[in-house]
Amino acid sequence: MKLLQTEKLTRAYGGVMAVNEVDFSAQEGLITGLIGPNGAGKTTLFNNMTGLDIPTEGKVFFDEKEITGFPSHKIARLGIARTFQNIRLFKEMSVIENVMIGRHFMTGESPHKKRLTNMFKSYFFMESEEALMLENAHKWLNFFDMDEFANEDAKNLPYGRQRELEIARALASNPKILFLDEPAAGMNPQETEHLMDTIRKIRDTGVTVVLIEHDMKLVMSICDNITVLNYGQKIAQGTPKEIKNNPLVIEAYLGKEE
Amino acid sequence: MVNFFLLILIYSGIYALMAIGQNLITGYTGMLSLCQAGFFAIGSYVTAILATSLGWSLWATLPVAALLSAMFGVLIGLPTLRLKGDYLAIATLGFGEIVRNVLNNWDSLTGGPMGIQRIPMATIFSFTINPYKKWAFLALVILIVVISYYLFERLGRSRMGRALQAIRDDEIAAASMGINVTKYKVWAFAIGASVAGIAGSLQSVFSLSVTPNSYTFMVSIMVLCMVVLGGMGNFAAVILGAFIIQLISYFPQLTGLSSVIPPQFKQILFGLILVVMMIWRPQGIIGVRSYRVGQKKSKAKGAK
Amino acid sequence: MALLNIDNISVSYGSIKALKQVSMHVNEGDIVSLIGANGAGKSTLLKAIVGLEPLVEGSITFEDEIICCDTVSKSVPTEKIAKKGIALVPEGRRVFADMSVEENLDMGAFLIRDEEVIRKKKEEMYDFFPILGARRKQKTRSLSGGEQQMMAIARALMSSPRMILLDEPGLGLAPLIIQDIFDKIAYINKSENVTVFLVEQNARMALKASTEGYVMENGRIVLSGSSKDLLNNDSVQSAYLGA
Amino acid sequence: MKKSLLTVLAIVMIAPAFVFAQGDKEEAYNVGFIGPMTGDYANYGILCNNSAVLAVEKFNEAGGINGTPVTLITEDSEGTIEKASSSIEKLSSTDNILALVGPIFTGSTFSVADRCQNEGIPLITPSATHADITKTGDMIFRTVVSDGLQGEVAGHYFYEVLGHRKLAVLYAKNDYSQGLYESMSATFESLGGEIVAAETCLVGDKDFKTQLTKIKAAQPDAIYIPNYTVEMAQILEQAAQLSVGAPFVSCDGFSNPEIYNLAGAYTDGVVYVGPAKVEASDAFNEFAEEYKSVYGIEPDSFAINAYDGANIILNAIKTAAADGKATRQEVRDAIAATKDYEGVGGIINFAENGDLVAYQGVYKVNGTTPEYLGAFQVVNGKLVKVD
Amino acid sequence: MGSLSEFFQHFVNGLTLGGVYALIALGYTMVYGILKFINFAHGDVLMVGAYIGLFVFDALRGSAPLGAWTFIAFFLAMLISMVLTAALGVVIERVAYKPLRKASRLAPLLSAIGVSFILSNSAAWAWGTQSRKLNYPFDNTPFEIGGVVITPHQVLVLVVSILMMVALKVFVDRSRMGKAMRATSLDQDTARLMGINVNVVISLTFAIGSALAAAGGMLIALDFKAYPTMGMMLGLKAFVAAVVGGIGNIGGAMLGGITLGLLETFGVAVFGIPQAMKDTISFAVLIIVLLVRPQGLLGKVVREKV
Repeated sequence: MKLLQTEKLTRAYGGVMAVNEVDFSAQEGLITGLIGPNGAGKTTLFNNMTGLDIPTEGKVFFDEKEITGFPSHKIARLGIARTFQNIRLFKEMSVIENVMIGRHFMTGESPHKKRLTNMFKSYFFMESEEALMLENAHKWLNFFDMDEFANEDAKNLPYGRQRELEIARALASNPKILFLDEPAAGMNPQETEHLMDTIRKIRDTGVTVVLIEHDMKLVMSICDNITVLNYGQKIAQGTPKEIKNNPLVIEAYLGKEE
Repeated sequence: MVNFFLLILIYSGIYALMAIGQNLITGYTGMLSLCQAGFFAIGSYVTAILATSLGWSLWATLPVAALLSAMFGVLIGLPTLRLKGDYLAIATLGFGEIVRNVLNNWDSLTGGPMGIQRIPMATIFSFTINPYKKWAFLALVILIVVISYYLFERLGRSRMGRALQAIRDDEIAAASMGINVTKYKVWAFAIGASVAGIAGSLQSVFSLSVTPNSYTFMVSIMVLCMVVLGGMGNFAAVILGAFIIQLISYFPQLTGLSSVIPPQFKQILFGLILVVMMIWRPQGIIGVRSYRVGQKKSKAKGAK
Repeated sequence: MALLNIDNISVSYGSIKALKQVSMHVNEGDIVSLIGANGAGKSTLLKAIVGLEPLVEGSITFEDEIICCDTVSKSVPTEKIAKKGIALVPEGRRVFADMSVEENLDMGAFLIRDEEVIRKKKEEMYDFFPILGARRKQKTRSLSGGEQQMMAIARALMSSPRMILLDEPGLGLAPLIIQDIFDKIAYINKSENVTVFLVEQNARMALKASTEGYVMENGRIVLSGSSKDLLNNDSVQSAYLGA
Repeated sequence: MKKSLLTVLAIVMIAPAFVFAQGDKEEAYNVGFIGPMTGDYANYGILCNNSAVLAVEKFNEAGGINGTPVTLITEDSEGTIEKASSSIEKLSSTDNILALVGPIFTGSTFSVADRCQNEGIPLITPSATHADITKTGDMIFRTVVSDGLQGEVAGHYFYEVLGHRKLAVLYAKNDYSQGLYESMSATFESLGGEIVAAETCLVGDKDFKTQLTKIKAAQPDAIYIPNYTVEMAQILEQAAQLSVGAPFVSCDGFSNPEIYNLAGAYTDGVVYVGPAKVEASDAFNEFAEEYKSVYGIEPDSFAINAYDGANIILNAIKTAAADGKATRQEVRDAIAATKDYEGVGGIINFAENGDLVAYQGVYKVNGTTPEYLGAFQVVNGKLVKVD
Repeated sequence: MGSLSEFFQHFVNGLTLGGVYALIALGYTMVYGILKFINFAHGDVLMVGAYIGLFVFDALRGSAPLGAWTFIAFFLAMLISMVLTAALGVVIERVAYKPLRKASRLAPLLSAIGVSFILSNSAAWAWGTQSRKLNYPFDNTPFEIGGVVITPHQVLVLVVSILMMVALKVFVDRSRMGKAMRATSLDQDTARLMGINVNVVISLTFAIGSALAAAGGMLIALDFKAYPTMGMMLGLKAFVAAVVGGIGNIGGAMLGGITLGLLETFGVAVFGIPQAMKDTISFAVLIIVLLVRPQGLLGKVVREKV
């Protein structure tokens, strides 16, 4: 089943078509890769699916409901979580707080009931809810084997750990689908290897994964499905094997044979 | 002598309330607002007007002052919140000046430049909290500061506080985590404004008269200095900041040198402190304290 | 004789060590490439060479003169390093977007006082990169990525540097354009005798273009040697070429 | 971290230590002064403070109180209620003052007066003109006439003597200026005159061209400017620049000789209502000369009032201390008992409520010299020339 | 509103008031353009410039009657004041702002507020709080055109502010150092890579901004007098003008100043808003502009990249 799909999604900046009539889809329970040379429009497509940007034309569907133009906090609440190319952590906050934020919208009597009482609600009333949040946060930190850093400031973590924390934060919101924007960027081969295992593990918990990545080794070995963009257009879609042998893809990456 | 020191404490308390609100807006949410003076003025005038013309008691006017200030907080907040940094600062500064301008010109309601005099004193049951007898009034101020501190500290630790900090650190990431950024920013503004309104009410029943020129944007800047001096994002530090700034501003009187020191020296000193602090310790005297939660909670608490 | 000598340098961002005791050298007239994954510390190294990142240890010498070391007072400020003849084409091109192509080139020649020389130099650049000549009055903002990259290189060449540092010139560009840029780099190296130090993620392309190569991983130099050897080195292949 | 905490602690500890080390001195005769010494209104506070300082110095030179000098303690109100009330707090509790000169502005005077009444400190303000100030209680006096009195005479004089029927007003949105405007216009309109334009400004404004252009278009017989020295100088100059033909009439603020430095020949022809003057007395000349030689500037009418106010207080303390010890109540009674005091600004008597009993003087400026046209009083709704 | 001549009179008044705002706004815009921070002390630097000019002019002029010499003396005084004030500006930058270049945006703003305090109160302490008159060095008798009264001073203010704007524009667009300034404002690190000494460029920016302030301060003091707090409100208004016009944009500062001057004047003259509320007009305009067109009338949009 297609958990998420776009229909002729177009995003233009001035006259430049960053994304041009792209039909993208992600199958439930699988890992979908989104690849293409730099500047192909991958991140723009991500932003348009997660509400950070609004498409000029076209539609986005999630779980068969249209979500085009939804603000990003609403999209997040539907069960769509993401990470960013240039890590966006809450730097001044502790690691565990970062993960707890991921669960933010699932707590409180939000979104519509007794907002005011919630805000000043005594610590004691919140204790049980806090405890649940904490438990959940620790669970995800343990998942990444980084519980020991729980009380570090996020900005003090090593680079690789920051990437992992960002994923942990996204997972804390219990998403149905997870968007990863270049999760392996800046990692060494061992770390990348480890990350591949992690992503598989995430899929095995039932979360659909969509990722942008330059590391072909990673993409080819863990993705079930790959979509290739070039100059804002979809040029190919298929299994890793099909993609590897697609002449259009080879041309996009290596240039035309002379 | 003791009385004068008590007076400084009372003003420290009143300003600490404003600083607490500013801290929520600036320290927690990262919005550089410069209109606490405006909310302070609104609170003062609400109490002054309701008490003199309708005979309401302080306790009846307090919630109105807090609510009305909060309403204005939302009013200024909603349209300006998408402004960033310096732009927000100027827009809010402008709002503060507009409030003062309106108070100065709406003669039929505010008494115009004459202000409102002879505001009735606050009472608890039948006991009058006479601002001339400082202890009682100080107790009242401390009570309100302590309650506010408690509530804000809780607020800071609650999910809302966490959401605000997340917005401060990275708005886009916060939105992607399902946080309704606009809603929280407006709430922060409203709540931050409401304590300033309460501070205004107290100021009214303490000085027993109000005039528009007590609410210049210098007040907003003083409040901001308190937050910066103490340490942004830390409510206790901010209260200390309020106390220190008040000590500085009453330094000549405190040391009994007010006839010796040219009056401008205090202001020059104030300016120097700002410059030196920014260069030497921009994070404030105490600095930011981020909360530690989880297994090391008790330990972290003990260490502070 | 090494033109640029990097001796045991380290750079930190707060508690994170971005470079760990890196040593390397660049000989006059060579094209040297530095390859490695995103975040390995390649850009940091280039920034350190031009004095934009302070060193916590070690030193960098250019023509036997110390230009950077662990004490700020003994290090040469960036603008003076530029004067010594090192030009950096920064990552992401960093063009002055609100200025025209011509003004950008003027900035590249900031240190040259002679108007006539500047004019000649600009003509030279317009000949070399005809597309820039055609767009000389346009705001750089409106140029495409490839054109901006050419402009950034041209801007660096305006000061007639002894050595040019290129930080990922291929970033975000279509393969054909990258090839074009690499050809130009090789030409500059030959015809103008400009030493080139090239940082690239695209390992194959960089190694093919260069004579010497270094491989960086997590802030350390893990391999070095002639480009040819590196190209055939198994571990390089597996880690960086995805083969 | 530790170091900075220590610093903070040090500040917190030392500051109060200073306070307590001060202690209360035995048998000190302290007089307080409150006025804006910094900020936008500083000039008005400083001019008056100069007078008070001068008065105390001369008094001490003359022997003080049985050889003990009187100390004047000046506090800065910064023009705000908050600082004014903390100033009175400090003067009252720390310095244990016997009496207070000031504050300068109506707003802060209200709040300080409440406090003085409560503590039993006699207060003489040289410049707060709001009619209700002396209603605070029996401790409150002033050596300036209330708005009501001045505005009443002004209204009558403009209508009856000058024969104006259509007046334009340009006043500042502040207590003093607006108070004068309101009382003058009430009288003027009750006599049948018409206010054809009432324009406002703020103290500190420098550009009045918009208001003057509007006023010019309203074609008034004269323009009333109950305003402050600098603002009035500015108005006169810009009126000339805009070729506004109508003559100007003004208030006691015009008695500050500084206006002639700032506005020069533009002051020619202005008629203003100010404090009545006994023949330019020797005392006045002596004071004005001394003031100028010490401070380099000339005193304005408020500074004159402040000088007289300070002297009345000093004399009252002397009277009260005749038995060896002076209390605030004794000083208050001695002030209230002041009769026909010959001040530099004229004869001073206090009414039952503490208001100054005075006639209003009317002046006309010829070139840059004010000519005294005589003293006036309104009796039963009729303007009467005194003397 | 009555006659046509009254309308034009208001127009001329608004235009010159706008010219005054524009004069100050130029300095704000220059500093903001390069360092992206509000130099709160700019108005106070202007005040110091006005005082220096006043003292020098009085000394040079002595008791000479109005004539060619007074005119020359005035511009000599202006020159001296500009040089001294430029030096002051450079010193302020070095001491109070330079150490904060890498700090959060709040830090330099507060430091600038501190400097503003120090300058205005030091001036009050040293020179007294009373307003001082800077005498006209020329005959300021107004003349009339079609019922509209104009003074030579008004003409001077407008002419000088336009001249300054044009000179500044030409300098920034054409000269070597001007281009270096723009390069520095766009990207400091890259500017350094070009061999531009960023510190020198920033010092120069402050020097020019302060010199302009000194000249503006003297022209303003001719009409408005010199006093220690003159920089405060004028500075704020000028800043509003700079933002309305599009901060960082030289032409925008001019446009913003004139717009604000005209709006304030006509708001009072046509819509009957009391003059005491005119600050409300400015700040309301500010808020509206920030909401509708945050980059200002002539500014450019900058989009945050995700």
